[in-house]
Amino acid sequence: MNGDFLTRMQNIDRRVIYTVVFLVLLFPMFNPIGLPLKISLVTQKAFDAVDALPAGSLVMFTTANAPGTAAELEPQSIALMRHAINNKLRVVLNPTAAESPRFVDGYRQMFLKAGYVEGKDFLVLPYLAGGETLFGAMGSDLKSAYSMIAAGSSALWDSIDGMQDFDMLADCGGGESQLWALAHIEAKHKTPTICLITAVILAVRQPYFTSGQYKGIVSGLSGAAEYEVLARVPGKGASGMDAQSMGHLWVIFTILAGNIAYFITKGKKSSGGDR
Amino acid sequence: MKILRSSVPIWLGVFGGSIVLLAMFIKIPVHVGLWSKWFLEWRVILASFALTLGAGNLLRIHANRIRMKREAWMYSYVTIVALIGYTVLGILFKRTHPVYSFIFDNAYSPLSATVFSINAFYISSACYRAFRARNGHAAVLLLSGVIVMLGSVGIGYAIWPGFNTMTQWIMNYPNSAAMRGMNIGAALGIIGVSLRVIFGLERGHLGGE
Amino acid sequence: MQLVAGTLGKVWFLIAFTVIFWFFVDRTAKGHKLVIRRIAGFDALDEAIGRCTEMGRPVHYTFGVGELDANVLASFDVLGYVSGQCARMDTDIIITNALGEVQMMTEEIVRSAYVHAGKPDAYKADNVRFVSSVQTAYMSAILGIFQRERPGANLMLGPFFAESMMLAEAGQQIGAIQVGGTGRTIQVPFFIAACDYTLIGDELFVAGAYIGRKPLQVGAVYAQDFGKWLTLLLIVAGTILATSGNNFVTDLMKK
Amino acid sequence: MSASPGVWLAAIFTLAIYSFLYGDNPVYKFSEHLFVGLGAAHMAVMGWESMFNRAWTPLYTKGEWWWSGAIIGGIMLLTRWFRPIQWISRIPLGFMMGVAAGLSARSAIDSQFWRQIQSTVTMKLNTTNNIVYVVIVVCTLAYFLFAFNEKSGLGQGIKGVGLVGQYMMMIAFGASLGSTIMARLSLVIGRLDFLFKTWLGVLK
Repeated sequence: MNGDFLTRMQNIDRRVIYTVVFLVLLFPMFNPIGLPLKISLVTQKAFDAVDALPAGSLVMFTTANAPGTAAELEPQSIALMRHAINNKLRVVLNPTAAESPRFVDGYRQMFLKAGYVEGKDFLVLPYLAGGETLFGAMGSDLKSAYSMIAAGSSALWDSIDGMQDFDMLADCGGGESQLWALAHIEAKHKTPTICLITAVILAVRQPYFTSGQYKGIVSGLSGAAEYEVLARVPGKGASGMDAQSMGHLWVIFTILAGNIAYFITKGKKSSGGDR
Repeated sequence: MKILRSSVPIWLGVFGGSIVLLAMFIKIPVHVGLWSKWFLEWRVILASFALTLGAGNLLRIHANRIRMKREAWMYSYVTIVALIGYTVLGILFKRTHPVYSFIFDNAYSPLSATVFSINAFYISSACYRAFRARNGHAAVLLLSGVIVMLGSVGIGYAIWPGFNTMTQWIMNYPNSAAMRGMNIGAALGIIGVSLRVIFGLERGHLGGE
Repeated sequence: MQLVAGTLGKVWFLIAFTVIFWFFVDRTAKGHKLVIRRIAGFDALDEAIGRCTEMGRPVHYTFGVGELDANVLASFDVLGYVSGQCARMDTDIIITNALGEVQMMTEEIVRSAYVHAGKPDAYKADNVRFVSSVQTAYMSAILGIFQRERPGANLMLGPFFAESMMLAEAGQQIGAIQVGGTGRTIQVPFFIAACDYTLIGDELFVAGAYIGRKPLQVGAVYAQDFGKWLTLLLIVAGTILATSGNNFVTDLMKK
Repeated sequence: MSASPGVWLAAIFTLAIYSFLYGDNPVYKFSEHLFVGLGAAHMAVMGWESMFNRAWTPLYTKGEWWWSGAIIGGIMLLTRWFRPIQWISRIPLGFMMGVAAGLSARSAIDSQFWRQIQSTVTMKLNTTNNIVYVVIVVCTLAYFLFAFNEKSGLGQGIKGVGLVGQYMMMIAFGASLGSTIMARLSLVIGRLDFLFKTWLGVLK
C-alpha cells in the first residue's frame, strides 16, 4: 500500500460506494444468514398493548404512510392489521396524509378478505387535509370533523360519539403526526396510544415512551420484523433484516478504512471531496 | 387604497395570530376558542388554494422554458402533459378511477419510493466523509455513530451484546439530553420570531420593508 | 376572562418575555450597542455569494418542504439579505419552493430586494420557482437542477424533513459551498455531515438580528436569552430541590 | 418474470431513477419531469377533494356559514394571476402568516419549551445517569446563549460551558446519523425486493 493509493481511497468515487451498497444488500437477500433478532422493549410493549385488547375492541389507525416511507411503514402496518384481524378487533382506518388513501385501500382489501364487514367491523374514513389542525378537530369533536359522513350510512360510525370511545389509537407515519396524536387525543381522552414510525425519528420519540405517553413504539424495518415474530404473522420485515446487517457492516467498514487511510496520509494534502 | 394594500394584511395577521395564540390560554369569552378553530381550518383550505397557484407557477415556468428553448426544454412537455392530464382525470373521474390508480401505483409510487431510497446511498457516502476523526468534534461524532450503528442491528449484537446496551444508553442519555437542550433553545427562537409577526413588526413577506 | 387550567405559568412567562423584548427594542432604538456572539454560519453567507460571483454560477436557496412556520419566517430575513447581495453583485439566485403561500411570499421578498438594490430589471421571475409540494418529487427536481444549473452555493434554511440529507449531499457533489440551518433539530445531523457551515436550532432564529441588526430583531434575541437564563435557573433549582424531596418548582410549573 | 404491464412500468421507473446514481441522463430527466407533473396533479386533486369535503359540503348542505371565510380568502389568493389586482392576494397571505405564527408559538411554548423543562425539573440528582442528563441539558442550552460579550470573563465562561455542550451535541448527531443509516437502507431493500421478487421473480 502506498500513500497514493490511500489518498485515492479517501476520495474514492461515490459510484464505487453505491455499487457495493447494492451488492452487499442483495447478497443476503439471496443467501439468508439468519442473524439473531433481539426483540426491543418498545416493540414488545407495543405488541403487548395490542394483544391485551379483548375481541371487539375499537382501534383507530391513523396513517400518514406514503410511497417514500412505505418500505418501513408498510410491513409494520400489515403486521399490525393482521394481528388485529387475528384478535378480532374493530378498526377505523384513517388516512391523514395526501398520499395515504391508496395504502388504506390495501388494508381495506385485507379486512374484506378476512371476512370483515365494511361499516360494521371496520370503517374507512375519507382523507382530510389539515395535519395538526385535523388532529385537533378529531380530539375535540370527531363527529363534526367528519361531518360529511351521513348518519345511518354505517352502523359502526353511528355507534361512535368521539375519540373517548376508542380503546386504542395507533398512529403511523414518519413525520410529526405522532406528536399531534399525543397533544390532541392522548392528552385529552387518555386513549392508549402506540406509534408506528420510521427508524429515523425513534431517537426523538423515545422520550415520550419513557414518560409513558406512548404504550409502545414499532420503529423501522427492524420493528416490523420483531412485531411479525411476536404476532406470529411472518412478512416482509424479517426477510430484510440480514440485508440490513450486511449493509451496516459495509458502511462501518468504509468508515474505518477511510479513517485508517486518513491517519496514514495525515499531513499530506488531500484534494477535493473532503470537506 | 394604500391602507388596504399595506396595512390590512399586516393587521389581519396580527388579529389571526393573536387569536390562535390566546386560545391556548383563555377559556372565556368563548369566541376566542371558536374563532381560533375557524382560523386554523381556514388556513388549511387557503393552503389548498395556494397550491393551485403553485401549480400555475410550475406551468408558467415550464411553458417559458419551452418558449425560450432553455436546457432540457423538451422534457417540460412531459411535466405539462402529466400535470394537466392527471389533474383533469382526478377531478372529473375521481381518484378511484382505475386509470388514476394504475398511474398512482405503477408510476407515482415507484418513482417516489425510489427517489426516497437514493437517500441511503447519499447518507452512506456523506458518512464516509463526515465520520473522519479530523478533530475532537468529528472524533466524538464518529465514535457515537459507529457504536449506534453496531448496536442497532443483529450483527452488532452477535459480535458483542454490549453494543446494544451502549446504544440504548447513548440514545436515552446524551442523545436525549442534548436534543432536549436544543429543543428548548429552538422553542425560544420560535417564540421570538412568532411574536414579531403577532406584534405586526414583520412585513418583508408582504413586499414591505 | 378566564384562563385555561395549568397555563398561568406560561402566561406570566409570555408577559415577561414581551416586556423584556420591548425594553431592549427601546434600548437599541435609542442607540445603545447590544452585543451578539459570533455565528460562523451567517458570516459565511457573503463568502458563498462572493464565490458564486467569481465562478459565474447561481446561488440556490431553499426552505425545504416543511410547513409555513417560524423557521420559514426566520429564513425570510436571510433570503432578503442574500437576494439583495446577489442583486448588487449581479449573481443569479434560484429559489425553489414547496408551498404555494411561501412561493408568493418569496416572490415579494426577492422582488423588493432587487428594487432596494436599485436593480429592479435584473429580477428574474422564473428563478423563484414552485417545484412540488410532494417531498420526493421536490427532491428529484432538485437533483436535476443541481446537475444542470450547477449552483455555486447552496443555502438551506428552513423547516426541513428527510430532504435535508439529499439536498446537502447533492450540493456537496457539485462542489457548492453550503450553509444549512433548521430549528427542527432532528435534521441538523445531516447538515453537519454534508455542509460547510451549519446553523443549529436556535442559531437560525437570530438571523434577522445578526444580519440586519434592526432594533426590533435584536430585542427579540435578548428576550430569547432571558428565556434561556430562566430555564437554566429553573432546571438547576428544580433538580436540586427535587433531589431533596421538595417539589416547589414542579408545582409552580403546573399552575 | 412478471407478466403484468404495471409491474414492468414500475420496474422501469425504479431503474430510471437509480440510473441517476451513475449520472444525469435522458431517462432520468424524463422520469423526473413526469414525477413533478404527477406530484403537482395529485396534490391539486387531493386539495380540491379536501376543499370540497371540508369547506364546500358543510357550507352548502349544513349551512355552516363560517366556511365562506376560507372560500372568499381562497378566491382572493387567486387574484395573484391578475396583475392589476394582484395586491388583493396579500390580504389572505398576511392572515396565513399570522395564523402560522400563532400556531408555531403555541406549540413551541407548550410541548417544546414548557413540557420539556417540566420533565427535566422532576429529575432527582441521585443517579449518575440523571446527573449526566441534567448537566448535558444545561451545557447544551449554554451554547445557545447569544447576547454576551465574548471577551469578558463571563463570556469566556459561557463559551467554555457551551463548548462542552457542543461536544454533547456531536454525540447526539453521531447517534442520529448512525441510526438513520439503518432506516435508509430499508428503503433500498424495499426496492430491491420489488425488483428481484415481484418483477424478475428470481428471489423466493
